[in-house]
Amino acid sequence: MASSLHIKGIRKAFGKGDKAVEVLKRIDIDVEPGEFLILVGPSGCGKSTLLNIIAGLEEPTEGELHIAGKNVIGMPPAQRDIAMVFQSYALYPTMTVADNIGFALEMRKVPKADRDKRIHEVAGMLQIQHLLDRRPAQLSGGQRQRVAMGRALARDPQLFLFDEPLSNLDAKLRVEMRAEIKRLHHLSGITTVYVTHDQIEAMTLGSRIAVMKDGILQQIDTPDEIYRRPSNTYVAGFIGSPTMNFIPGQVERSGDSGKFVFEGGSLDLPCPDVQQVTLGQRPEHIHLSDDAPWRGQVVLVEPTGADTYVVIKTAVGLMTVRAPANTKIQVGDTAGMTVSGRHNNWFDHSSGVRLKEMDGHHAP
Amino acid sequence: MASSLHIKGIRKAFGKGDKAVEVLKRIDIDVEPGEFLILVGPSGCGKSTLLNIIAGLEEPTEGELHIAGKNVIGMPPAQRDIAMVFQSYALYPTMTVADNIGFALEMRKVPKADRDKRIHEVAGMLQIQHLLDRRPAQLSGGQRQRVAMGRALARDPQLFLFDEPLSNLDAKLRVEMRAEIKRLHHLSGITTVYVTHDQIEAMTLGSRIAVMKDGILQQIDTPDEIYRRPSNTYVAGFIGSPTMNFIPGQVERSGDSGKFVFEGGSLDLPCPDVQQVTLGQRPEHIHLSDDAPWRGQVVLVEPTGADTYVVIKTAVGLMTVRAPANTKIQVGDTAGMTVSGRHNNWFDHSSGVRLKEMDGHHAP
Amino acid sequence: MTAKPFSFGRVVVYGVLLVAALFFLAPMYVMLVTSFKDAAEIRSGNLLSLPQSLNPDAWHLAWNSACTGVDCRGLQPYFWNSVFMAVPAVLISTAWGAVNGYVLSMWKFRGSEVLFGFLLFGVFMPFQVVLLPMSQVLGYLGLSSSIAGLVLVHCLAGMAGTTLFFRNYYTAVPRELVNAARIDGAGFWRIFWRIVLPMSTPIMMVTLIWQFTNIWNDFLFGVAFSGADSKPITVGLNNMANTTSSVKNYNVDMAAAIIAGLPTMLVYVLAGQYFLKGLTAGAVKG
Amino acid sequence: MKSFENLLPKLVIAPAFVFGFAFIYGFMIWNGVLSVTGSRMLPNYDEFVGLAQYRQLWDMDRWTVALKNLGIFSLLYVGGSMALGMVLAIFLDQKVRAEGVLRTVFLYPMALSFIVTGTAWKWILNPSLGLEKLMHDLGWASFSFDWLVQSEFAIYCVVIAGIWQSAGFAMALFLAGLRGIDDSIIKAAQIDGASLPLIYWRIILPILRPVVFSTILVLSHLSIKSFDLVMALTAGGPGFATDVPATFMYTMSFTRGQIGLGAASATMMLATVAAIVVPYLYSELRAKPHDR
Amino acid sequence: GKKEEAAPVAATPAPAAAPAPAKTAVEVLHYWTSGGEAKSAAELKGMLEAKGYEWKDFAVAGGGGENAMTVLKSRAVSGNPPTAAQVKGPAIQEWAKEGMLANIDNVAGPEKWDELLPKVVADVMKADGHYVAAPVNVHRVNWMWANPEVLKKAGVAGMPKTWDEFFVAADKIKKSGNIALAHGGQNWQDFTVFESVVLGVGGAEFYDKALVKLDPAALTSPTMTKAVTTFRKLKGYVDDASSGRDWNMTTAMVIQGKAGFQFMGDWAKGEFTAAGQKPGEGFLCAAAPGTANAYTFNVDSFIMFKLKDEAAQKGQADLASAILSPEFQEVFNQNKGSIPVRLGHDMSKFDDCAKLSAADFVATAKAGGLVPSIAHGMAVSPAAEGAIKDAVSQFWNDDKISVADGVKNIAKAAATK
Ligand SMILES: Nc1ncnc2c1ncn2[C@@H]1O[C@H](COP(=O)(O)OP(=O)(O)OP(=O)(O)O)[C@@H](O)[C@H]1O
Ligand SMILES: Nc1ncnc2c1ncn2[C@@H]1O[C@H](COP(=O)(O)OP(=O)(O)OP(=O)(O)O)[C@@H](O)[C@H]1O
Ligand SMILES: [Mg+2]
Ligand SMILES: [Mg+2]
Repeated sequence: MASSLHIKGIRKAFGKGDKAVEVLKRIDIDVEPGEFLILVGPSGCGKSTLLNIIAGLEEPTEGELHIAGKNVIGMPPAQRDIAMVFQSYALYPTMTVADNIGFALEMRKVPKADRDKRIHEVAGMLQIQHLLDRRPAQLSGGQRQRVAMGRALARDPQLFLFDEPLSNLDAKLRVEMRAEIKRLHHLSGITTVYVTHDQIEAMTLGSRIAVMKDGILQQIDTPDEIYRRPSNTYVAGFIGSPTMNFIPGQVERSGDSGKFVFEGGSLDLPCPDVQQVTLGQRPEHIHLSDDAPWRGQVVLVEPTGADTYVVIKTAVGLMTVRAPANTKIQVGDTAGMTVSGRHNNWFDHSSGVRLKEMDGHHAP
Repeated sequence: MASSLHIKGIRKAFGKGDKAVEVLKRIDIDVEPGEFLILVGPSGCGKSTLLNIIAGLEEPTEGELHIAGKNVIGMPPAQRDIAMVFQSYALYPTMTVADNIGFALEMRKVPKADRDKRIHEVAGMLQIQHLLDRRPAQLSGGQRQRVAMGRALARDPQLFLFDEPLSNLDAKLRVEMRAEIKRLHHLSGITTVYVTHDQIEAMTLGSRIAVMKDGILQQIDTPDEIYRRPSNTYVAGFIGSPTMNFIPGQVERSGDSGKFVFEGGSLDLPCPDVQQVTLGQRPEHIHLSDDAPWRGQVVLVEPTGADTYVVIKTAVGLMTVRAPANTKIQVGDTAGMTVSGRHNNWFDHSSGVRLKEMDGHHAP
Repeated sequence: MTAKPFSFGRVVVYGVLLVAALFFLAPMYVMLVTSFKDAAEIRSGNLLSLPQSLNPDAWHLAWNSACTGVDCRGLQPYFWNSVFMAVPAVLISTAWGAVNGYVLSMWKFRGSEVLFGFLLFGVFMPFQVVLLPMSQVLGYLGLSSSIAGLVLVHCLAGMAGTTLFFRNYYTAVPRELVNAARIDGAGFWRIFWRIVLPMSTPIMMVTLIWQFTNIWNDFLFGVAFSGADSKPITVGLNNMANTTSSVKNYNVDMAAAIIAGLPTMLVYVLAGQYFLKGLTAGAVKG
Repeated sequence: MKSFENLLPKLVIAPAFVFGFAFIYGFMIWNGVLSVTGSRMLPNYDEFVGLAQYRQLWDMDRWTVALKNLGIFSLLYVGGSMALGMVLAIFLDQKVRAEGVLRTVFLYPMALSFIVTGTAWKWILNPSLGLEKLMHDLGWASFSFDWLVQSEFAIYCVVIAGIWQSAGFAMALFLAGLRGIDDSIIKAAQIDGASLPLIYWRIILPILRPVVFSTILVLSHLSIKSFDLVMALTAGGPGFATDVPATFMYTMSFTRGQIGLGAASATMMLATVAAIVVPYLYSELRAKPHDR
Repeated sequence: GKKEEAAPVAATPAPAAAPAPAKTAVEVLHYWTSGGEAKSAAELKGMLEAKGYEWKDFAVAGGGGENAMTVLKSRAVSGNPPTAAQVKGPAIQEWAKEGMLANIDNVAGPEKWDELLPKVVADVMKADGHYVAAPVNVHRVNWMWANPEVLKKAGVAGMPKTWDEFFVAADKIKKSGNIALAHGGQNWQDFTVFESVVLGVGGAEFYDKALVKLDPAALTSPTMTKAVTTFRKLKGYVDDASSGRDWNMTTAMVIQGKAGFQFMGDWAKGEFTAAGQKPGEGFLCAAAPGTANAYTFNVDSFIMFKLKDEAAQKGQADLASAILSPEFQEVFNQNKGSIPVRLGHDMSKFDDCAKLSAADFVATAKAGGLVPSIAHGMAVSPAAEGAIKDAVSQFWNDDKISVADGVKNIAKAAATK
């Protein structure tokens, strides 16, 4: 019985009068029943605040909020039937791990036996069975975070809210947890809003991603769409790591095809009908090519194991290129770059807004 | 004037008698002056505890600790001249952000003017200038973490200790911070120990990586070495994301060359002289190939934007393969896999220890 | 905190603590040795000298048979009156203060801070002012000269103070904990009972000590609002200590004083053990 | 339903509100009314005398002395108890051995009623029986400590006994606060290079601010209402050299049959307190650095 | 087992006569808690219990009844006053003015109290011509006590008759190494001494003008200055540790031979007798210097509250009657050191001091030397009394106040309404 979540024109300001800080500026999001919405955005953009408002922990300054079709503004958190993982864990310091996990169930009058079973299930899933008798102060950071997760996962709520639940886990565990969350979501179909800073999590977990900046929703779309067709340079730069390369330049038209000219080089690409544009190219779509005419100097070579990122200084700025792990290039070398031409992101130069006309218009 | 750090036979147990938990079991690490050591390991393996011991916040149960050649056991933290970023931030709740950052300088009697200058520099670097007058309670998670960073970076200590300093930042900011840290380290050359869960950080920041598990040091080596020649299956699986694929099987020798045979397939590879082995292959070294004899069923397709990870079920377990972003494969398809043969990791089947003999012994 | 076992600092710490302990113990020592001396010894000896023998007569006398007025049952009956008065009054006023403090720190509403300010100012009202109107109120309620009346008065008089203690302690408890509990489905009372109260051990102990001491040692209300059958121990003690025949029985007075103080001291010893528990460390970041 | 949860906290605080106002403020008003009547032995509301009681009050030497004593006493007593209590709490927090025993030793004076500790202190401070005699007996003939019988100094004896009784309680309050502070903050300060005294001064004390606030309020109200202490130790004597407003008010209202005058003195007491405490309350309750 | 101990039940020896339907409780608030006084109270209790009442003892010690007065007011205001309470002097009239007291003429009339009691005493017991209180005893305040051993050692022969003689004797005692004057530094003790000094220096008539009528002229007269000077001079003979000392501890100094003289009311005699001493042998008693022909009296009494319950009213009557009964007066006053209020009471069983007191009482009543004690609440309203007491005590304790200022302060205090 998945519930929908409708956020309508939510505004939130902290403080009063002159000192007021507007943290959310008219957020509208509709989350379908059973959806897994990822919420991303730079630090301090208002993600946690939005979750708090959904949970009923903060009152919005303005706006409406419907859960399962019911207006919940003013309804106390306990009645909203929401499970939440706090960014700051917020573990009960006086309770053991088991009690922390079981508390919400107890509040819902789940019989002791069922509760214990559930606690053990969840603890097993999170690999913290051996810690059940400890208190939060005796746990490591990652262990605390898993307890915080366990507290939410033990329940069967209308809505899950996760605020960076895996940030303190190692990569391996994070992959496992991610898979676990995905599996659980498949099984239960509970509507979920999930804040993360992890690109992989964002791309793989969610059915849609909402990108926020400074309290304003920038884009909300499927991961694939967001990655491939970011609606502005902000989203384009925010999603994907290393970040997308931006090349400001001019379009020089000649009949049907055009040419993109920029300081230090030019590219033969299907171009939009706008003069001043910015071309966005992700690191994996730029290739090193010894004899390419567009050249620059290598300033940084970062092997990450699976790949090596090469940062090249050009007239239009630093370009990051993903190269194979065994690339032999070195700092100080001169490198040429080519662009495949099939993954062009065109943005209006001044507004940064995506030029939609070019979507689906790929070179052969 | 970078300082060396020598950790000799450090042991640490929490609690007493029967209830004692041994968290560190004889750790030996030598960090050269100016080195940037990355400390990784699963959650709860003792990383924070080790940092605490280095900082003098916990007494080791046993062992020696030398900073710049001086035995510091028993020396109070204030005298060790260490800057540290705490995993839990540990901000002073009653002080403003500026005071939090400036406190250590004040303690060191830095004149007010210099202090203010430094605070603004650091705040600028961390993009928190506009928050200098707030108190920690009025900050978002990521902002708090940056203040915690600022507190350390404002100083010029003998030793930097970072405990997951970037875990709550978004990818973009994290990349920027990473670059900043790298730059600072280049400039100052201050010896640094850095705990992280982020693979990219681990691979790109450090001069060496120390991998811990259950309070035992597993391997300490350069990033490249750790990635390419993990000394046992644990390290192999821990470093790299998605994790390395392990294929247990037998070596069938025929003269100089051998053949690696396993359930459901076999590979022609330069094989070690051991019968029962495990072959480790990273996702990027297995390739999808429609007509390869080693086959399995696709159970998961995870597009991450730049790449797509395909998980294939085989007789020897799940294999994760990194495929291009535009791979058209779907869940349920049957897929064939080949191995390049140039990046084989051979491990003893029972002990999991790397078979060194094969290193440098690559197929042409 | 780490410190070398025999540093200069440690010596200073122990030195100061020891000197302070002597200062605090001196009057008790005097009282104790005096209570075991007999009259002649008190007169001849010096303040600090030890008694020649441990003479428990004064203690027996103080407990069972010392006279005040025509009543020669010692402190015993008063003692039990005090117990019946102090126990409920302490528990009620502490619980009341805890709940008030909880509301005023974690469920703030418009005007709650002002309300708190008003309550606090009430702490400063001299109790003497209360005596006559309170008698009248107790008379109306039919509680005059009864233990129940005394309990009521003490609860009212102590409420502002206990509220202050709890409220100020709770302001330091991270809000996130309450938020988490609200999400977990706990309501107002459950959060209090399960999350907040378990974290309150140190301040609970302080408040219990405070209230128990105040109520147990109160004389003014005890004398003004009690009847012949409900006089608390302080009144008994006062009658005894101010009751004098030619040779002032310092030894009996001192024994009586110690007896009167025993329950409070016992509470301190017991309460003190809980001081270390209930730490909030590691609860949240920031 | 939803309004109930919002209402509940208000309902819960309501009794405190109602009783607080009825009893505290009701009685205050009642007292104010009395102070403009000519009430003598028992309250008498018929005889309106205007401000005559106040005039008489300010005309009395004894009242001036009482006010002056209150000033000296509160300042030294509150300051002394806080300082000693804080030092003891901090020192006890250094993981000392026998902490439990020491804590009890520092606290127990609170346990004893002043009716008797007054007697003990009277004895110790009495020049011909106590400390002075002890020192003389021990051969220190020039030792002199006769404050208790000196009109000008007797009030300081009251201060000493007061601090003796209350410092332990201040210590307990501080200790409770100290024990509630997150360890890692202290660790961070150690790393930042702060010495232990500085850590307490700069980090811990500010965090303890609400506790300090409680302690100041509690101690100052004790000092203003210091009745038992003065009664037991000096009964206001020698003469009325150690009289304080509380004993003054009690004596006037209950012994001398001048309830009107007593009420006037109580009103003045409250007014004095209000003048000092209200601004403090206001600033403390307004600045909310601890809200999370 | 503890439960039974908890509710204090008055220890009642089974009364012989009373048939035992629920006994009426007689709750008596008093401040007789010291040894001799308590014994006296027990006497009254016994008599009432013999009549079938339950005696509820409400004793509140301390400060000459200050605490007891507080309790009494609180009880009265709550509408739950005790049956009777120990109140004396002009305060009786004040209570009567509040309309709280019961008329006990029904006892006084038949028992002929008007004839039994001296008029000065009877007047104090009446309000608007009706008896509202029952007197217990008469104390003489202007006594001087002495230890004969100390006097002998110092070479003092006999009790000084005038203040000059006193100072000569005091100097001798001082020289002999003893404390000349035992004094407790509490304000009422200061005041007690002062009262005797004024009586001794100025005589009864002056005393009446200055300290009873509070005549401003008398209060600022040279006689007053002389009295205050004498008073100041006395301080030189008191030890350092006097501050806050209880009166009986002070008496003990005389008993133990540490000090020579003490000025205190005749209740001090109880302490001497309790210590096993006899008048004339272990201790000496005499009127304070210069007051042989005067008598400052202090009468203890019980006021009766208006009660609704008839049985309780009956109890009040029986209590009043018991108080005045010769048997009680005899035993009580022997314990307490005072003399019976009943005129013509047979004094044969009393000691010499009491006999002297009784004789002087009758004589001074006739000659006009009988004056109420101001220090013990018999002369003026509590407000004025308190104010004068403050002034006197302040003067005594603060040597920096000049005699002239002392006189001025006292006169000013006497103006208190
Ligand atoms: N006070 C304590 N008592 C008992 N065990 C403790 C205590 N503190 C930490 N531990 C245990 O010690 C182990 C190591 O903790 P530590 O904080 O060093 O882990 P970590 O490597 O930093 O983990 P993470 O990555 O999750 O932060 C954990 O298993 C933890 O549960
Ligand atoms: N009590 C407060 N008063 C003023 N500003 C506040 C308060 N709480 C939060 N803010 C501000 O509101 C903004 C949004 O905070 P929020 O916690 O929602 O950010 P976030 O998106 O969760 O960031 P992060 O990823 O760093 O956790 C931040 O800039 C923060 O500084
Ligand atoms: Mg956040
Ligand atoms: Mg850690």
